[in-house]
Amino acid sequence: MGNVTLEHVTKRYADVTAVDDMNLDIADGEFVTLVGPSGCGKSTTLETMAGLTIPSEGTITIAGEDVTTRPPKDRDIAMVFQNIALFPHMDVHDNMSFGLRLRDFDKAEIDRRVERAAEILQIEALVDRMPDELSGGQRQRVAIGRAIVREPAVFLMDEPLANLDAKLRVHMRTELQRLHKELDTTIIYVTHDQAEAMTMSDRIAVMNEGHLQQIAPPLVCYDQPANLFVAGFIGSPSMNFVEGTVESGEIVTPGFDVAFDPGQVPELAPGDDVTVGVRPEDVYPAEKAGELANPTRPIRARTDVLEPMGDEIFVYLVLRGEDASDSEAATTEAASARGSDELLMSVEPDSDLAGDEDIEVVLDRRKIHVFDTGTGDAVCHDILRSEAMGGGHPGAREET
Amino acid sequence: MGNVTLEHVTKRYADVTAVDDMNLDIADGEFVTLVGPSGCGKSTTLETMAGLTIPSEGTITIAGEDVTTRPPKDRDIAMVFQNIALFPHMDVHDNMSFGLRLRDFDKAEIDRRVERAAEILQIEALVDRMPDELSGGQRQRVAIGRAIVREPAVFLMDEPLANLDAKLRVHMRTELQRLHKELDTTIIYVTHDQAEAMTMSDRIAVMNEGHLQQIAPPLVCYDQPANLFVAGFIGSPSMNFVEGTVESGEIVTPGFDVAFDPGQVPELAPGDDVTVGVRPEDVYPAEKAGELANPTRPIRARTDVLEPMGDEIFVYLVLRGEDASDSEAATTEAASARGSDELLMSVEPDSDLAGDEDIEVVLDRRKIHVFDTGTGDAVCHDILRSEAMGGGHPGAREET
Amino acid sequence: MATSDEHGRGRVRSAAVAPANWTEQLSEQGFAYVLLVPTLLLVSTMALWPLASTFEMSLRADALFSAEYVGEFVAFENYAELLTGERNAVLGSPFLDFGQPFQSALTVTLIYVAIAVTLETIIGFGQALVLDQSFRGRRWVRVAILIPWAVPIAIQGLIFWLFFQPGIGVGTDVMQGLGVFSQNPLINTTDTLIIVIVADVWKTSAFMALLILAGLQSVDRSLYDVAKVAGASKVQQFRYITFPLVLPALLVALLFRTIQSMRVYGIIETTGGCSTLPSLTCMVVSTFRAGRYATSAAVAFITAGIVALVALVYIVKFADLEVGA
Amino acid sequence: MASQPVEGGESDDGPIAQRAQEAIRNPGDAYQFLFYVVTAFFLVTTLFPFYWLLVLALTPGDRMTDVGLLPNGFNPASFVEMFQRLPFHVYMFNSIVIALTTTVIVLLVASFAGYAFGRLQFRGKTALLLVLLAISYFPPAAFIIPLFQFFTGNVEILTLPAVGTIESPNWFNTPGAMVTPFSALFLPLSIFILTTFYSQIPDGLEDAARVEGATRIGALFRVIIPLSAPGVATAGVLTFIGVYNEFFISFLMTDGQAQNWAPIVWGVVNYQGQYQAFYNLMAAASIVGVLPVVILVVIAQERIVSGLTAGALKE
Amino acid sequence: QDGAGPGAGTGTGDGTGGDGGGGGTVEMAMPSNVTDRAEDTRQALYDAGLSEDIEVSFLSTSEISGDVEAQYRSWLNAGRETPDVFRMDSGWTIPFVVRDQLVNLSERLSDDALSMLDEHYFEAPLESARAPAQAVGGGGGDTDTGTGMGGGPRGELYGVPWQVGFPTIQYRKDLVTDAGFDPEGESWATEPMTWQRFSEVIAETHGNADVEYGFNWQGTDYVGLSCCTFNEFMTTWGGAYFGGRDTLFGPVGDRPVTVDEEPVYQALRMVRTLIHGSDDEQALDGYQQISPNAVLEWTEGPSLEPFTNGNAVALRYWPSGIFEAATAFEESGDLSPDDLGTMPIPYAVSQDESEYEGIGGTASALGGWHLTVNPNSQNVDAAVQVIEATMEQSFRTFQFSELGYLTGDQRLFDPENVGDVDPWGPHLETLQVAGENAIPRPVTVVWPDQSSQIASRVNGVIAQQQAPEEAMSALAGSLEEIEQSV
Ligand SMILES: Nc1ncnc2c1ncn2[C@@H]1O[C@H](COP(=O)(O)OP(=O)(O)OP(=O)(O)O)[C@@H](O)[C@H]1O
Ligand SMILES: Nc1ncnc2c1ncn2[C@@H]1O[C@H](COP(=O)(O)OP(=O)(O)OP(=O)(O)O)[C@@H](O)[C@H]1O
Ligand SMILES: [Mg+2]
Ligand SMILES: [Mg+2]
Repeated sequence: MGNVTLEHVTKRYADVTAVDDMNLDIADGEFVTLVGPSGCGKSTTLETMAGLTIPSEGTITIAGEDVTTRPPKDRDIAMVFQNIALFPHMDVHDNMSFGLRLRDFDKAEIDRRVERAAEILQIEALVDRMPDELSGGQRQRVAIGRAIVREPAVFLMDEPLANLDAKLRVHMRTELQRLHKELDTTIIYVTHDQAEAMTMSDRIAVMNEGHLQQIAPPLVCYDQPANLFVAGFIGSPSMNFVEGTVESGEIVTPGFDVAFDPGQVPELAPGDDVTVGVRPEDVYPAEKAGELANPTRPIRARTDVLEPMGDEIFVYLVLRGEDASDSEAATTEAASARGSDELLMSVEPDSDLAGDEDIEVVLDRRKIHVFDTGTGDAVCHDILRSEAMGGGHPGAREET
Repeated sequence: MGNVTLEHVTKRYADVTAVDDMNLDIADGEFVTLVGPSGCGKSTTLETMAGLTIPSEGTITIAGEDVTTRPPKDRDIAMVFQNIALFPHMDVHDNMSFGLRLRDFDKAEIDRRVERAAEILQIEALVDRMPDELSGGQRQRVAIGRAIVREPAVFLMDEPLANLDAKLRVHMRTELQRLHKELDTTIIYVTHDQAEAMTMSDRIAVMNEGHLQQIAPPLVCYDQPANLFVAGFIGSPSMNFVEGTVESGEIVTPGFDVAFDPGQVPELAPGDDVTVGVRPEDVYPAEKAGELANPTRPIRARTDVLEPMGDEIFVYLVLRGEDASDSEAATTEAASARGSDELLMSVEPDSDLAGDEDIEVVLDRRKIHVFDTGTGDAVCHDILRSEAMGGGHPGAREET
Repeated sequence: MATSDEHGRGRVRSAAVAPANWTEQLSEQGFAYVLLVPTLLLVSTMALWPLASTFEMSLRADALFSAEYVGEFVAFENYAELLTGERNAVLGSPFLDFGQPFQSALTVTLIYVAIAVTLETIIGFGQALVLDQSFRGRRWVRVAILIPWAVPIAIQGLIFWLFFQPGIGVGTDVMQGLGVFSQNPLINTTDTLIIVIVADVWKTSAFMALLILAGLQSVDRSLYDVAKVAGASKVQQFRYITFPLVLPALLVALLFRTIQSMRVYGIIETTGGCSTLPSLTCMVVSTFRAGRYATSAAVAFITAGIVALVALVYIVKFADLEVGA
Repeated sequence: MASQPVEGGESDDGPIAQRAQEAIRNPGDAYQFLFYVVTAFFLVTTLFPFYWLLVLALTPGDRMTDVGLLPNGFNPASFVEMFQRLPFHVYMFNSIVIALTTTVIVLLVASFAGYAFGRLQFRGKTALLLVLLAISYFPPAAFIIPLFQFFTGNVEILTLPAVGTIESPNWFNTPGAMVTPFSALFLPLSIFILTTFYSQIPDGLEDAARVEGATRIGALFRVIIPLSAPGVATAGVLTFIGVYNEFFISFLMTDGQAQNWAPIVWGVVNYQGQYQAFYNLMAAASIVGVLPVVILVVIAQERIVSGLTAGALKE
Repeated sequence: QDGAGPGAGTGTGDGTGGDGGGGGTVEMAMPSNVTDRAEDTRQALYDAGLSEDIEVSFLSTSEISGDVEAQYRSWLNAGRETPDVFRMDSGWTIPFVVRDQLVNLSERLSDDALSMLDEHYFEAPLESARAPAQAVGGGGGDTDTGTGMGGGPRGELYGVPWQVGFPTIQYRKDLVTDAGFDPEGESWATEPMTWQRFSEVIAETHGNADVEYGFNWQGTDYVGLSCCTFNEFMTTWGGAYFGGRDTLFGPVGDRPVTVDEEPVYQALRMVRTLIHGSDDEQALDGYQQISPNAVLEWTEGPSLEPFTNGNAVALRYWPSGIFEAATAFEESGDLSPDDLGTMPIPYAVSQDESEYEGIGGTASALGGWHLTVNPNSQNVDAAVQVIEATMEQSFRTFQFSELGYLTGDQRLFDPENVGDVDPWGPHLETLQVAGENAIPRPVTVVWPDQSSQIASRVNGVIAQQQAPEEAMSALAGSLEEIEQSV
């Protein structure tokens, strides 16, 4: 019914290729989220699906039928636009019921659906207002309402919650998920909010510069990013990357070395230029090393800025390297050469770390990702292949 | 210079009061973030400061001068609009340089500033494009650029990063902070992103339905919310609330009781109706009780849904009460009576919890907030007054 | 009853919707052509065909003695004689004579167009700016300012003719009191030119105002907020926002106003008369009235050619806009 | 005014305005004052000729000498007499019917064309626009002989071997003979106006309508036309007024009798005698004749309202 | 004038009635003052003997001569069958004749009717309804011999005068008398005076009276100046546009252009003197300044207004002015219709002194309308019968007394025949003189072109913008060019 397939879809504008040879196969009833940096072609991809843009190349299939050049109205889709696009000459009720009225729904049914949507969106009191009398978030909710009253086979939503506050966003998230289940529709969703992408999607499609980078369930993208781009993009704050080279049994980086068992991780051939990635939450103060099953050797670092977030604190670390001779220089240069001798660590809010303090940190070896520096493709997602992944961890902690 | 004061500012529209008796005193060079639910009057507040809306009542002072009715151009402010509003007939360069051209800056200086801003915003390649050839995020960046080239005394920014992806947002966050320091300007910032509010602001102003609820540094808002609204609004996922009554030495709720020392917490008078608030990260599985200095008694609960977020897992708990006789009934009724016998807990991602499992949890007594159910005002933010707050915690943990 | 009614409505609706659905299948280009069918149909039968037929007439001789409109085929003789001045006697006044700019139709027309259109644009813009504001009673002020456009030319002429007609109106006395007019303004070329321009400005500023006002009202108001915050004064807001954004509407207004005034006739005929103030269209009409249909047709085509040249200025500007956008 | 953002609070930067600002405590007042002066100026200049027309109408027909700012005598009876002399209301009715019909046709046809020219890309666009524009280069006299021949049934449209010759219709003295050519001749202006306005409606709104299930034509009628209301109303008013007052072609296409669809200008002209005109009646008739347009403008100007796209888009 | 008995009329009437040429509807194009009284007019026609089988309907036309011409022209070109009977201005009937677009009435009218016209009608109106001798001159060179180009044989009649108009001078008898003149005694009403004397009379009266204007006439740049006002000035000075009466209607291109001759200059100089007085460098001695500057911009309406309001001494105007003035005087209270005097247009050069045949002496420009028949009509016979009915004495009387027209029938200018019809009675004699001395405009197919040239040049001269010789020689050139343009 609502399955959507893109084959070799390409969209070129005068001076950019917004979408480049995109292949996607979205099952009926699936919830797929498109993520990617600003300008990577997410909206354009949705537009081709909606029929608002005819792709320069490629075909689009919805429900098994080739709809590449079919007008939007024959595609049974509803869309929430990134730019909201309310009809300024209609009040909220008319905006929401527009699609239904076009389809000659009877008035009672229209009212029922609009009321229901307004309730979900908490805009019951606003149905008689004109768009220019609404706040930004209220407008966005109306835009969502306009789509959801339609109950189509496919929803296309382009950052539908961008202007909502956290609480409302959480509420909307559950409502959308409920709707998704209830109507059993396909939802293709664009967001820049990691939490949304992670919690709502069956699969996340990561795009960059018009290319699809990876499409996989959220945790796969998080834990086994296909390449440097995905690794860096998914997760906030983003993964730490340190460039290095593989030597026998060791990955050598300017700030630290990580030993590995070449037998277990045959992908790492000595001499390869690799990039080591580790997420901030997988960096621990050395005193916690005991809690980890497989910590690395302690790495000497100096805390720079501390960013308390309420439920966690981000600590910016400057690696002092093995010889740690010129710690001042390192600090001042930190900003410029960031990413190679800087590490971000996230710690619990009750940590007693302070700025400008020399400490030692360890990494969780099971959470170290290695990428080919040249191609950016992932080489491996841990350097401890022998142990089973996942379920073992809590047990491992318990041991300490 | 850039200090902004609002005194009794009220703005009424035909059928709503968007801003109600707002009093704000923002120091020169301060970074204040306005947060609040959609439609609470944030944008309206900024508009009154900008001079785009004349308040129905009250006065606005900038740099010591009453500017209530002064036109925007005489206020030395720059604003990023929530609705972006690029000039459709100007390319990116002209959009960004608009304010400078108005002030007859010389071309070289204009180009310098625009180039610099474009670089910060990562839109160097787009300066010759027209707005309708940009993606949503690119437009938003141009809108930011238009403001930052100006270097005014006061920046007003209305959700400037709403349409940017996480990475870019983090980048922009640092850039804005740098700018703030460099130019030493006052920034008044609206966002719905908790992380932004927490990390960037000197103070956060929480609004609701046009009323200012609390204005305080981020951690104060987080740790000592002035009232139920602030407590529930700040923090994501939001604080758990359980209604109860004070009995002597004990707060009794349907799901659990919390004992306290009436001598230490004189605010809690027996017979008061109170609401107990506790953040998800202050709920721990009973086995971690040992790590806490002052855990409550174990509370019996059943896990419901688990929401893995990558760096943490949200666990929805249904409280089984002290007598736990009808656990099934509790589960089925959970959805309907949520908030009173449900608790959200956040645990580490490597936790081995599963859904539908009976467990016991404890709360950190030092993080239990008590509010007056009637007025919603905070009564106290821990029930363990004897110990010093803040600095003591890590030590406390160390003890265990 | 209700159902059958609904049925009927549904049928009507689907009858209307069916072609709309069909056009959805077309490519953008195809759709554009379909949309243009009614226009082309109307325009080709009611405008292009008549013009072609008139052009054919212009290639023939005048036939003053016959019941036919025109006589034998003479190719471009009419054009040649008109442009060389051989027909000036028939035209009533020379076509182009730089020696007497106020006697020759082309120069008179150009002078008139330049002055009138400039004034109308400025005043029309001013009026539009006033009407763009919201104030109490705006509705009636709008009506008041726009209503001169609703006056038929015959009446417009009558008003000004009577006003300056000695013995009836007091206009001449007033103007002479101000030392502006000669004793007999309605037979004096410059005076008549002024009267005609004033009359025209009075009436057609409203046309400009109406179009410009529509342009002004279509400007997205939030852009003004942005401009204000960016520090734009009223003048700067006008220069950077209002003006560029109403420019397309202004150009349409200017283009059509210029074309219309290049064809000025009625107001001249009803005030000073064509022999006092000859215009291009005066010659078309007077030869037409005299039954010289071929000559008239040729003058009409020459007039159109001249108008086309003038309009070219705007078309080039339009092209600029298109490229810019 | 209260909800109007600071409008009143602003003034130009010129030295005069500055001084005015200081002189008058509330700077808004100076601006307001200037505004009212300008408005009053426009009102006086545009209304004066009408006032004079009214003076003429009120002056008794035989006292038409040296008419100044006050009528020579007071004779409102001319507003009655004008109807006694001629069935002026019938002329008005004719004009209104013809003008309304033409306006509807023009707006409809021009809307389609305006959509095509303003929002679609196709080959030959510029050439077609130029051809349309070129029509207005010609004085009406260039059209009337062929058109008259056409509508008096003197043109053979085509000859079919089986059917015989199809001749053009004889529509002399019927509205069709006016409405049809007017529609064509007033079309270019409306097409240009609507093209301009339609092209300015953001694509996003049309996209939204189409995603909601509207056809392109549906989007045109439900979104683009309503949002272009100022332009459409303007095109409509201009067409209506143009046709309402048209004389060149209607002079030819009717014999001038009210019952034969002669329009209002015919009526006004018919107050003229061989040597002398009933100026007071012509003036009265002009005032009465302008009333329908006043009503139209009052109605249409409601459509010419600002902020039509406000709140629509975030971009 | 003795033959004007009812008998003659009845005879003709019987003749037409007796033809019994079948019924049908005849549509007549008429101005509103007739169509407003359609029922009466119809009845008058039946009373005049029109067969009741013939239904008469009216098409209301404009009163503006040029508009009517344009309409007839397009209708006839398009071959419209209606209206059946046109009312055509004597100023542009001939071009329709020349283009062969009218029914030849010489072939259709009964002999009685034709001879009645010859006998009792003014000559000038009839002239302007006849096919001209030759439309185009043969010697023009580049065109074929003109006779072939349409138009019937010389002298054939294509229209029957329906209404005539001859301007006269209307003046304030009371003021003139007050100034010491004796209009009655000097028979001003029938004996034309010279322009010089006229200017003296008016000047003196004006000086003596409290009125704003002296002599009002119509001198703006419009067809009325060339066809009529100036035509009168010129003719009364013995000048002509194209060399006398017999070349008035052609042949175009083969007749002299005579505007650059002394009588024309003199007429112009006189006019300038009348307006600008002796200060004018072209001023003629002995002539007084009697006309306001305003005449340079006046058409009929504005020139009439001051006179009817009692604010002018004299007015050159069409007969309708008599009616207007008398009525206004009656209503004004201060004045009475008896204060209105009329006289023929003054002259400067008598007929004998003039170089050209039939030129000189008093002259009144011919105005008026003819009835003609549409050749495409389905009812030509009936149409002719209607026209014959209009020629009946009873109908003419109806026209005169009920509709207020003067008709071409001279018998109706005899007070004895018509009785003392208010307000015409006292002025009929003058009108008769004017009618006998009527001068038609030189109507040919090129007259519209020539007319506007003449008007514009003459207006230029009298507005002191050009000298007479200079302007007239330029005019002569243009006129000749136009003559040659066919
Ligand atoms: N022009 C207006 N007319 C009527 N009500 C208005 C108008 N503008 C805003 N409002 C109302 O005022 C309230 C405050 O609006 P405001 O735009 O300040 O909200 P906000 O805090 O910015 O919300 P958001 O986060 O959704 O942008 C809202 O309820 C809104 O509906
Ligand atoms: N009409 C256009 N002409 C030229 N380039 C365009 C046009 N529309 C979009 N682009 C470009 O295509 C690329 C993809 O745009 P798109 O809107 O799909 O990005 P996006 O992924 O939605 O970004 P965002 O998250 O910022 O909304 C961008 O680089 C944009 O600048
Ligand atoms: Mg996008
Ligand atoms: Mg807002």
